[in-house]
Amino acid sequence: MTLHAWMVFALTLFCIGLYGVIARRNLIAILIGIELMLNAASINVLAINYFVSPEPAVGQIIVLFIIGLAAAEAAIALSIILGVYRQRASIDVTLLEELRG
Amino acid sequence: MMIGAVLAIVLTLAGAILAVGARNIVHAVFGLGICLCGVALAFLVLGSPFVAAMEVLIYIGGITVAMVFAVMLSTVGREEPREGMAKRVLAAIGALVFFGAGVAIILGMPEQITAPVTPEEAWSVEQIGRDLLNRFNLVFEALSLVLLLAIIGAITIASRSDESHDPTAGEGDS
Amino acid sequence: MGNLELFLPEAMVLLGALVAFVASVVGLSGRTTWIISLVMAVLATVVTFVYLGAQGEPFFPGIYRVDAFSQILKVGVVVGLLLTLMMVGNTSSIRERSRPDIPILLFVASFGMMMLVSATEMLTLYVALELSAYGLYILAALHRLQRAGSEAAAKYILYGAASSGVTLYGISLIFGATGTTYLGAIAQTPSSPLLIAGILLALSGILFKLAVFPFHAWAPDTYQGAPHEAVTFIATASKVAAVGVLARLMFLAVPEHDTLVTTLLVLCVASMVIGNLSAIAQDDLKRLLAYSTVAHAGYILIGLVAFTSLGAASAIYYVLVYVPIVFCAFLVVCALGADGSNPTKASLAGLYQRSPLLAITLLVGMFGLAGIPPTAGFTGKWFIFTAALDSGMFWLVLVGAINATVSLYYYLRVIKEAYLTPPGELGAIRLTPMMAIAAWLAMAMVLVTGFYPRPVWELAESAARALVGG
Amino acid sequence: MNHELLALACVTAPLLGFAVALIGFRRRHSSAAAIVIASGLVSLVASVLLLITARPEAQAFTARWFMIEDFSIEFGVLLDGRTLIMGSVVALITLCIQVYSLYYMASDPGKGRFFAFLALFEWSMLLFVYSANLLQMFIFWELVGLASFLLIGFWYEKPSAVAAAKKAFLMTRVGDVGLFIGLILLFQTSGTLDVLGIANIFEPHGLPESIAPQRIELIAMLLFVGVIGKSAQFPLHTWLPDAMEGPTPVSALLHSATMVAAGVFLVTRFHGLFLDAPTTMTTILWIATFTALLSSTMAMVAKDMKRVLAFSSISQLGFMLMGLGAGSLFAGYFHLTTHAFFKALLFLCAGAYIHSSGTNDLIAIGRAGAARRMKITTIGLVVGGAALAGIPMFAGFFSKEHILSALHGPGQMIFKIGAFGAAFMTAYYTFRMVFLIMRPNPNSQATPDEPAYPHDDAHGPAEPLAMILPIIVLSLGALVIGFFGDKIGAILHVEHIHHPTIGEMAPAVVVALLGVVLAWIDFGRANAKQRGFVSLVPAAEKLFEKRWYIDEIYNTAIVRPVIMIAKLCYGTETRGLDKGIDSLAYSTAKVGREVARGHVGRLQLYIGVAVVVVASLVFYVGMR
Repeated sequence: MTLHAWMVFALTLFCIGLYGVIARRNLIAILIGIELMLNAASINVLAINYFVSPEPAVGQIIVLFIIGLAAAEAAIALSIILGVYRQRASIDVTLLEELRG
Repeated sequence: MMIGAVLAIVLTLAGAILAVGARNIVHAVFGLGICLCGVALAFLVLGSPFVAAMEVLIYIGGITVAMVFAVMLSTVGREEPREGMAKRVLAAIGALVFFGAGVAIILGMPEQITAPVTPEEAWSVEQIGRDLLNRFNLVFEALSLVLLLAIIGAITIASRSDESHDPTAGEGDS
Repeated sequence: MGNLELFLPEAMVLLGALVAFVASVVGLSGRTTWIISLVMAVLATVVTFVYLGAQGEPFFPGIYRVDAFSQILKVGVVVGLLLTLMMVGNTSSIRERSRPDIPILLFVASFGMMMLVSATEMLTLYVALELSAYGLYILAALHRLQRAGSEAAAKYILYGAASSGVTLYGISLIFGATGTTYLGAIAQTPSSPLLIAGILLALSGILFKLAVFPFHAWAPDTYQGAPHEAVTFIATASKVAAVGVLARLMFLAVPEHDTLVTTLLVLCVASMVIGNLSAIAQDDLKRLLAYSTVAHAGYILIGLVAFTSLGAASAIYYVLVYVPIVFCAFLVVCALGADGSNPTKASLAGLYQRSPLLAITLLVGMFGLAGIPPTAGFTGKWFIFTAALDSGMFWLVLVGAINATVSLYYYLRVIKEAYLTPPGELGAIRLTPMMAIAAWLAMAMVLVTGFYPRPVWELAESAARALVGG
Repeated sequence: MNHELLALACVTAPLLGFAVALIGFRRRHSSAAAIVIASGLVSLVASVLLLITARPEAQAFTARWFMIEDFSIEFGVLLDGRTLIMGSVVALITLCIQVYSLYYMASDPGKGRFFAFLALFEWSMLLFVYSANLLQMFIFWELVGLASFLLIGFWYEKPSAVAAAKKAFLMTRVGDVGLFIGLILLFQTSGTLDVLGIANIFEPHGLPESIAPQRIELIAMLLFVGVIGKSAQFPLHTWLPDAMEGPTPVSALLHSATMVAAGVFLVTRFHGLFLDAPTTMTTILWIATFTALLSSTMAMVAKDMKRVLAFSSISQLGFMLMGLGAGSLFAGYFHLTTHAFFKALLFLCAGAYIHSSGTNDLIAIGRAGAARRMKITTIGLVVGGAALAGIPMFAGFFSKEHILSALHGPGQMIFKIGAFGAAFMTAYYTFRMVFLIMRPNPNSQATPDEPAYPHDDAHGPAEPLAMILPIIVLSLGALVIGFFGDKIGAILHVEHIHHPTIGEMAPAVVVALLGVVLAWIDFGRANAKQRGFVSLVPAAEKLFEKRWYIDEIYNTAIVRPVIMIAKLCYGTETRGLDKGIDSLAYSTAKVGREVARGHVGRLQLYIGVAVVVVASLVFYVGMR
């Protein structure tokens, strides 16, 4: 496995996540897509860390922080999504089109 | 090593495809779980068992579980209607253009060596701990603040407010 | 470990968050919490002003830089915080039960923003970016009218999280190209497509914060649906921080790469045109201001893409004076939308008779946004256009000037409603004393810097020197 | 005499008046008025003292405003011939108008606010005129626009006033974009913002080697775009007649010494620069001549008294620009000065009539017997009219003579002919107005558009002192200012003023008198039809009189086409041209609606578009 292969792998994961963010109707599914994007970046960082970084600890720390931030983000996003559900009895993104123009 | 890497890639991509493809949201969360296992495996292969463990603990043990709860509180078991064709095409175009651009750039990189050059101890958990408390102490504190903020925020937002039945609250209905 | 004293302004804001947290936890009433927070904010503002000339690195070398550039932007952030807090006293558009928590969120987000403008390392920068964003996401979700509020917050956080994912991916590419996370390394690394792509992707998260095309689309929806006070904060302090980090990144990373400069030029023009054109059709005042924000992001980019010390100074000056200007507009929004609803053009009718102070505030705000002398909005545009001409970008100035003329159309329509339409059934508006003080304070800032830009301009110039020099 | 202190007093008094009146005395109207008038008096005394004691060389009192890199930008007051004369004129006329407003606005609920705005207007104009710095100049140029916006829209309950205020502001702003870019380019070219410094670069004839002539042309053209907006020249002239919706004292101020004068003053200020831009000068001549002719034809058919005066302002501004465009600073400046007096006078007279008759309609005012009741006002009207028409020995005559004789260069014959045409029409419509008021004829064919509503005069005199005093002062001014040409020339440092000989004067006098005579025939003489040249083919009895026969020839051969053009222009004015400029705004708004509609509120579309744009950019970057 070369660094190129790892990075293409990460890119693939990122693009799958991107597809999910743009295509899915369910707000939680969109959030899942975002998590995939974050994980893709994590793989990228660790792969680069593994192959090129002079200080391997740094890449690992970055990934740890990404995980922590993702947890916080998911918590807030999920509570907001529940708020949407309470108002509309649905978490379909196509219903979120009242603010427009 | 090679087998581990291939297994990680297969697990991750399969899980990811399930996560974005499944019409049932519970399946999608399940797919995310598989994908994250693959990612953890990939971290192991890439030489950092500590990060892999954290990935399993926080991501699979925390985020995925939280998502399951959210699904259960909202649309559990409901099949969502298929997305519109136009939307899927737009999504596919977006993802593909991005993929193409990314591949072009990655392949343009100079060839790299295929094994780590740095000594083992630099990968150790002690080094991570030292750096966290020394070089990244500010970021470390900031992250704890982020988590505190997330807790406060989640509670504040999710707390049922008497006003949610405010007569004007449904203003958007029409 | 450097001199921790330099961290005092941020520490004061953090202390403010702590005090507000304690006050909220022990169950003090919203009003008491607010007054305590206000005192803390004033203290923090004073301390930030005192540390205006500070210089050094309080933490591990290379992580966090305190210099003229970061300190002046921190002043902008705390002034935005203070003004917003002054208005939060009658947080009418925020849910009753969440009101005691508002100061905490404002303080924590401000802390993130202050970190953001000082960060010189990518991980610090990213964490600060997220820290400042999360507070805003939560604030945006607390609208009393939860139907619109939840939609606005959901759009805001999902758009924001997606763009921060892209940013993170970009950071990982930069990490790959440079091998370290220090921003300073970017300038020393030879240019490669990987590096440029990484910078471009990393910029997207910041352009999102600043609402530059094509990352602007959240702004109108979020501005419309989020609580007035939250939007005020997003439109003031958060813009200062975004401009700060954008300037830092651009001056480190972009000048050598023609393609990036071209890209930013295109985005700058597109933001101005799309923002101004869309604003014309708006009836909702908050939505109108959102599109005007997009246009203003374009004006600020003019200064930055000049890539001179003068250009950076003009952008910094502009965003600093933009805080009180746009605050004037939002003060009127808050006062008019006291029941939580959004003011429209119709609800402005006869404002001159209903509340002369509000009408004058609106006039100052709109003239400031339109760039009409003698407000600071004019001096700001003047500096920006001078800087652009100085770099030989005559066409950009022309586009900017035409855009400013187009924008006049909708700003004046707002003024017209306020001054020239009879009030009809609408009753008089009473302002709380703190709101009135905030209005006078903001107007004084706009007019004084408009007539006498020298002190702020000199600060902006020294900030630009610090930025370009290092 | 300490010049610095005087200058300071002159430019700060109105600001203090404004602030005190607005903040402290919004509801105590009389105190507000008194404060404002006192401040106006201070300004007047200070500027006249400055004018009398002026040193021959220019003086500037400045303080550092701020710095851009190593470049200092100064804020201050520049005292030289051009600013001193204009400053005194502004102060004098504003004071007259403020006194006049004491009675005119006496019963208005917003009197305090009105006086505050008047003071703001005066302050902006004074600091604009005295500006030592380009940036300062632009700021106060805009403030003049802002103050006039506030004053034109003063009666905000009137929708037409609101629309007019907005139109005035928007149209002048269109010009200001050009001006702003021009000023920035000028700054870039000359390397200084200092007005005096720029004058020193351009004042000695001949361009410095280092500056490309095309650049000067560009700058001059852009500056002139601003002048077109401010001084209401074709094609941005349409706001001025509409601006009549404001209170009459405002119109008087707007049309004489402030607002529209600001544009012409800008050209005089940078006349040296304009002299180095021959193409622009020719353009100025064309536009000014065309505007003068166009608006004169319009004035010949208008029935609204203020509108007649508004059209005449446009044409007189055209005259001034013709003089300047022909290369004569003195001619343009002199006409600017004299015009300020007699136009303010005419508007104040019009205001008096309108106040007492309750209508703007010329015919109705005449039939209401205004001329008999208001003798002093009528004398003022005749003096002002004579000055406007260019009757010898009245102010306008002298300045117009200078403009006509300035048009002697090669290829300027056509402009001279145009100027004569405009002068003829000016005399005609001016005296049409005078005769319609002085010699009402209930049996004539003229029909008023609206009836008069005469005031119940039981509670006050027809001609109160507060209204008469300014009229008398300005009448005296209009009578004597024409004789001060040489003095003004000396203050302006114009080396040799070309004094027209009797032979040169004769044609202009003849043309002016011809216009008056024609007006007399049409409107003044007993039993005049008072329909002007518009009268249709007369019935048989008209043919009996030879006189009518001549009228007929006149009508068909000369005047009918002119009237037709006038009607046509008036028609285009209200329909075509106006619509053309409006439609520009509307189409912009329409595009805006479409762009806004693109924001459909669909989160994923937003993200998708952003991703596609970013991915394409990455692609572009990667492929390089």
